[in-house]
Amino acid sequence: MPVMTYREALRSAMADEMERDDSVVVLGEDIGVYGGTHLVTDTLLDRFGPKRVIDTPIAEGGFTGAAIGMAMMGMRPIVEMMTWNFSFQAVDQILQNAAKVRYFSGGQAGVPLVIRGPNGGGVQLSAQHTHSLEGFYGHFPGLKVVSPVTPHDAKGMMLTAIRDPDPVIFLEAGALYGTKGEVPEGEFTVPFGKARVAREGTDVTLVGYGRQVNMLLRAADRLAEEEEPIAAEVIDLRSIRPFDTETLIASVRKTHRAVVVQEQWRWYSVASEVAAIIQEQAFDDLDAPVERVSGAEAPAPYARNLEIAAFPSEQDVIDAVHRALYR
Amino acid sequence: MPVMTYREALRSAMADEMERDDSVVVLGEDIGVYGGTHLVTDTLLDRFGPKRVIDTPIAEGGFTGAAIGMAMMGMRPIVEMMTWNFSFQAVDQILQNAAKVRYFSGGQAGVPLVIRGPNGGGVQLSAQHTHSLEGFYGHFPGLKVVSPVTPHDAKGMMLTAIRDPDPVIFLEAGALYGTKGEVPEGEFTVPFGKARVAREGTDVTLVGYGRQVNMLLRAADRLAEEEEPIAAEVIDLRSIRPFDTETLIASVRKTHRAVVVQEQWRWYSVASEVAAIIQEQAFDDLDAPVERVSGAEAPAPYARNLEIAAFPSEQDVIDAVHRALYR
Amino acid sequence: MATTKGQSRRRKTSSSDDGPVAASATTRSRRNAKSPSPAPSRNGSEAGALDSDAILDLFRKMTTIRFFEDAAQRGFRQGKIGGYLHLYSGQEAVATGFLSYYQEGDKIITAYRDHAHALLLGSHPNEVMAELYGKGTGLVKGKGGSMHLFDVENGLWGGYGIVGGHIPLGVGMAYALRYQGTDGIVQLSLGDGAIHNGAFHEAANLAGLWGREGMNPTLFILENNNYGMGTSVERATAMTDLSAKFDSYGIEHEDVDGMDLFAVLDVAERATQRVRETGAPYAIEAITYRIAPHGAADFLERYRTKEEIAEWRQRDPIGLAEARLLEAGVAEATLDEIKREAKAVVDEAVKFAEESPEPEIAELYTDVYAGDGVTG
Amino acid sequence: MATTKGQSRRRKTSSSDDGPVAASATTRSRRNAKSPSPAPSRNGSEAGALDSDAILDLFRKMTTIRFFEDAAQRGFRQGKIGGYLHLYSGQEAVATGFLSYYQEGDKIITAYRDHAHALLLGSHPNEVMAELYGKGTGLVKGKGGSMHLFDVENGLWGGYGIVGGHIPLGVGMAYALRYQGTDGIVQLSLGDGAIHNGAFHEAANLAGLWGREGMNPTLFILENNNYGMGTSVERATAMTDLSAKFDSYGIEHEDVDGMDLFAVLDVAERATQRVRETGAPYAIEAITYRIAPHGAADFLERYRTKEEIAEWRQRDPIGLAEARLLEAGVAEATLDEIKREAKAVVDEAVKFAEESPEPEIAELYTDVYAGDGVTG
Ligand SMILES: Cc1ncc(C[n+]2csc(CCOP(=O)(O)OP(=O)(O)O)c2C)c(N)n1
Ligand SMILES: Cc1ncc(C[n+]2csc(CCOP(=O)(O)OP(=O)(O)O)c2C)c(N)n1
Ligand SMILES: [Mg+2]
Ligand SMILES: [Mg+2]
Repeated sequence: MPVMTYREALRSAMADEMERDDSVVVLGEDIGVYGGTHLVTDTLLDRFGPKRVIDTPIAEGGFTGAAIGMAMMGMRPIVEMMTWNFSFQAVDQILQNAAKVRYFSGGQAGVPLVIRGPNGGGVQLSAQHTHSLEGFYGHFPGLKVVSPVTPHDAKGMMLTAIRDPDPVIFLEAGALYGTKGEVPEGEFTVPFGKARVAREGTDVTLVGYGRQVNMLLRAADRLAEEEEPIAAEVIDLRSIRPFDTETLIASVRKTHRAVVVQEQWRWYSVASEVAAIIQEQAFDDLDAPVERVSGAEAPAPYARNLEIAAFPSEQDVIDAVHRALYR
Repeated sequence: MPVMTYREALRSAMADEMERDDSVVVLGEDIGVYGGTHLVTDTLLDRFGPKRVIDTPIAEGGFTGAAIGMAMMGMRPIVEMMTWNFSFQAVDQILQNAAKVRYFSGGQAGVPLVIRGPNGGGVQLSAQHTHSLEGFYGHFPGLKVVSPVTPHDAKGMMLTAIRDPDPVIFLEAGALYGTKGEVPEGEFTVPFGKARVAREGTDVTLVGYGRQVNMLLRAADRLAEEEEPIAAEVIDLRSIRPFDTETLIASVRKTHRAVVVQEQWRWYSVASEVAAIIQEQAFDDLDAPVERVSGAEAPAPYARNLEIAAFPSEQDVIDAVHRALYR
Repeated sequence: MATTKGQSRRRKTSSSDDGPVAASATTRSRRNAKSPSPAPSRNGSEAGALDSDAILDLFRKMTTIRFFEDAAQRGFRQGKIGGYLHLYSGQEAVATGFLSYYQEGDKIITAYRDHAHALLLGSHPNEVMAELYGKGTGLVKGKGGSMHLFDVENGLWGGYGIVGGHIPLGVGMAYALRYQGTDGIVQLSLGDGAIHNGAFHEAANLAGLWGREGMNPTLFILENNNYGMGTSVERATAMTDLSAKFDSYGIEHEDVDGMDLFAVLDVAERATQRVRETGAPYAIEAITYRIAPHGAADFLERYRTKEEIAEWRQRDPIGLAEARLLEAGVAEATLDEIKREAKAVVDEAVKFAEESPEPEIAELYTDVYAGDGVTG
Repeated sequence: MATTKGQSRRRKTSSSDDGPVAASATTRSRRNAKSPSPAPSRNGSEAGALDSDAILDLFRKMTTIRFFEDAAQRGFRQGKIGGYLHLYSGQEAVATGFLSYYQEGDKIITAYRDHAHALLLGSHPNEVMAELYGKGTGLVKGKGGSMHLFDVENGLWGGYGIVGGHIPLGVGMAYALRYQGTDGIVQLSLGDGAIHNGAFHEAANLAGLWGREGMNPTLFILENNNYGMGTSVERATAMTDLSAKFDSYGIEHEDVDGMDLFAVLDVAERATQRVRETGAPYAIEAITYRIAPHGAADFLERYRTKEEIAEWRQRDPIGLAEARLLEAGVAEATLDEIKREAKAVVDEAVKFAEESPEPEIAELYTDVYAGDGVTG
């Protein structure tokens, strides 16, 4: 299988769909002439021209709203948020219009829109430029919210997203644009609402998504090498809404223990929901409380040492696993 | 004790503080000449003049941001969101500035700001005008988020909010402005981070906040009258951030069962967190999974019958209690 | 095709009166330099190209809208209509004039004061009223209510409740129309209150930018009724010449007396044609007045005087049109007959709404996503 | 005291050159009608009221800023500075000129391109550099980094990373200054990219409105360096006369050649005084150019040509000032000495930053709330 970067995987999905379907356009800040600040949209302007690759002013609310209008007319716009931090300026458009137009129009209008861009921290961008918004957007019916971590899933889920008749919040692992992985040749899609068992195990279920999954896999390696080896199963949620309760519960039924890990803050978050679901649906199977490992309860700091301390580490995960196993 | 409405309680807290402290001002749409669309700020313009009771254009982001700037200068602005639904236009200001300035200024600046207004549904305002945003804002460190339900707490928490050195998201029970209750004479405050046991009981803990609390009390009455009476304890969280884990866990340790009820959607919500906390901290005390009762997973509908179906009912709560008691 | 400053600053004022007359200083709101005189105009405009049947039809429409709104207000008072209810009474000439130049393929988008738009585009009054009553037979199945009327087959793309929020949508829709190679245009209505919202600024700038390449046939219809809820224009901005705000985006504009159907018709004909031909946006500020309260529940009207309302009532667009028609020789009986018929249509709509069933509870969960689409 | 249309449209252009010269058509960006000629000016301006010591001091400041930015760029390349890093190189004359008229009690607020502001207001270069290095000795304890410099004792109120987001704050701060009865003003800097953001529109409208009552001493300093990241002014709006956008809010304005320190000083003196006296906002568009990439990591500069940068380098504000000083008879040795001293200051700052300790891990949780203030 060909190997490509996460960035290339996203780009090839967009380019393929633009080739196939005239109604697909891309818009955002500096995605054309500049090539995209993360180069995800690089070359698209040359290939598809300025009517389909639209550089916008710095007006996230305005151009996201315009994209919603385009989508209502049957186009399939892809909006790039230069980073998801800027989406706060478009929240009104995303939550009040994109998520609800189908509903309050009684089904007369739909919004086949993808909003994509880098999400999460790890490169010292500090408080205003570091957010993990899975739970924030995942709360709202009418939206779909996904967060692929492998190049394979980045491409397959992007294709799914573009073809989806509803608005999709596509949260890319910003720190991973350069990571490589195998991506099948030709067209393939990865459905929403299906988690991925990234590693099988029997002793504990580690649940995560986005760049945390790589860290969980490393933690699982270390757990396997402990004196009394612990076989951790790693679940990559991939899809925050719709959510794959089945895969999650099946795993916990097997392992009887779970640790949920996320970069985002703990209160009212993805980990809250995962813990709530597990205790709801696997109450009698649980041998220990679901452990949560989250980002520090503070805005993201700039200094490298503080930033490292602010995010879950392998050691944090391992400690949580030990707690879950009463070790 | 004097009796006043929820609306009057809020107004008297604001007026008292404005009397006491020159730095307190109120701003928002139609709060002055018009008297406030919910009349909460009625009479304040006459009493304090247009420099302190500031009618604004329809620009939630702009005037919330301006209020943040005022607060940084040492004023104590109270922003009225005509309804919290409009706060989506101010989300960037609230989350990127109000919640974080203290942090990214290294403590050099602070934002003693209150943002208040009606939250929640129940009067057929349909999709764009019906939201319960406790979890949405509660997720963010740097903010405090409260949701009083009695006139007593409305006044006492408003005083606390105005005096707080940090930004407070003050979510009023919009449907309850006209309800009456006893409010002590003179100055008193209700601290943040303290839940209220609204009714004592031994068989199950009902957890809620805002207007749901009244419904939980009615449900508790009915449960007490069942053939095999169920003694429900009702906890009014009052404060979403900071959160009173202690009172919650103490109750569950006693009752061994909990039902969390909220108007907001289930996914990534307050009820998720409450369930997660309970299973974390009272795992061995729990005799049944924490039950959650939430709003229907759809934007709010207009039609009366649909809206009623969309929100938790007494019967929904009673059913959940029966499940929690395996009846 | 960049618009230069000089070009974009041109402004004309259309009026079939002598033009906006500076207001007297007796009431507060009339400080707005743009308020046309509340006195009825004498020298009626030319009815233009429209024949008298067409004009009578427009009179019928305006009358129907007014009766419809009156009935809605009654329904609200009776507790049969819930939520927010915003009436168009007093502003009828604006939508009636502009939508007279609606062509198939055009898209109409407005805020929450949207009943007239639906009725004018051909939505059945029964279904519009049923929507207000929250019935399953409503235009959007009772799911949206008064603020969210959609009838996409007839060109109505909503009905939005968040001030400013729909403006970017309209601009995007206009882009799509040209992208898809049609000659449709978007008529985008907004209020004097909405213009101060950031969404307006960002969207208008995009419209100007895209319009430079012929990719934005948006007709902005700024309905200046002098109030955003209880806040008058002069209390909302230091620069009260609202249409001139379009200068910032390279969008040309003009003003019209929005109480005068014939003036609106005149400007609407030219403006729609211009936008259709150029693919560039254009803006009209229609000076108008809402004689109803902001919303049906807003009975306290401290922000304006009874006298002010009374004065404006003398320039009621329906009254003005009626006077012109009578002057032009139309028989009073003809107009009375039209009113009777309009009344009957509205009575029938109320009856239909009252007798219609509530939506099925299952509808709560449909239309959240495409298909049956329940997720999560 | 409402500003009328006519009044608010007046505009003047300050320049010590012959005035902005229409650009030739060889490079793209110069289509912006406002770009001053990239050719060095001949006829130097009067140095005004400032004596030569004061001018040499400003030269020292600009030079220090430039060396500081160069050092920061090196630190970034070496991986010692992380995150986003936006340099002010090329724009020095703007902040230097305006902040020359800073008075105690004034409040300064800007976006992320904020190093010069801190240095000019008197923050210690050591602490500024240490902040960039993420050290505990940094201006904000290493918690904010380059984009979030605060030094409130010296009047600097940030340092913000979200385009447009700080503008409402500045307007609110100005309200507070008058509410509290001071005669302070706010200097609020923003970029040509930020002006299209809704936050600008809403805040500027509030400033105009509150300024009508003397409650908004905001001096808007629009730094037009012709690019918002890689998007030129003409690709961001159809109406490229940016300062004229303030007309919409009843805010008067003028333009200045932002490469020419003396022109900036001249306008800054008048403008700060005017705002201080009237309590009403005023806006200056400074035409300038950033010779550095947008951010230190943005090495791909496809959006502009090398030639364009080279041409603008000829109008480098420091070079221009140097030429004027030499013409005025200052000895080259004097200037060389100043440069050496500036260099030493920056070297010392780098050394300080490198040798400073990281912040204590406990700092992660402080300053979230007042006091120790950990909640939840
Ligand atoms: C963002 C937002 N803020 C506040 C409101 C409440 N609100 C509804 S209508 C209105 C006034 C709008 O005035 P205008 O745009 O002039 O329209 P009009 O009602 O006069 O037709 C306000 C403040 C809202 N719906 N959305
Ligand atoms: C709301 C928002 N969108 C996008 C960005 C990313 N971004 C940072 S700086 C910038 C360009 C700003 O240009 P301008 O206002 O002209 O300031 P300059 O960088 O030229 O000083 C952009 C797009 C951001 N920080 N905030
Ligand atoms: Mg209005
Ligand atoms: Mg710029």
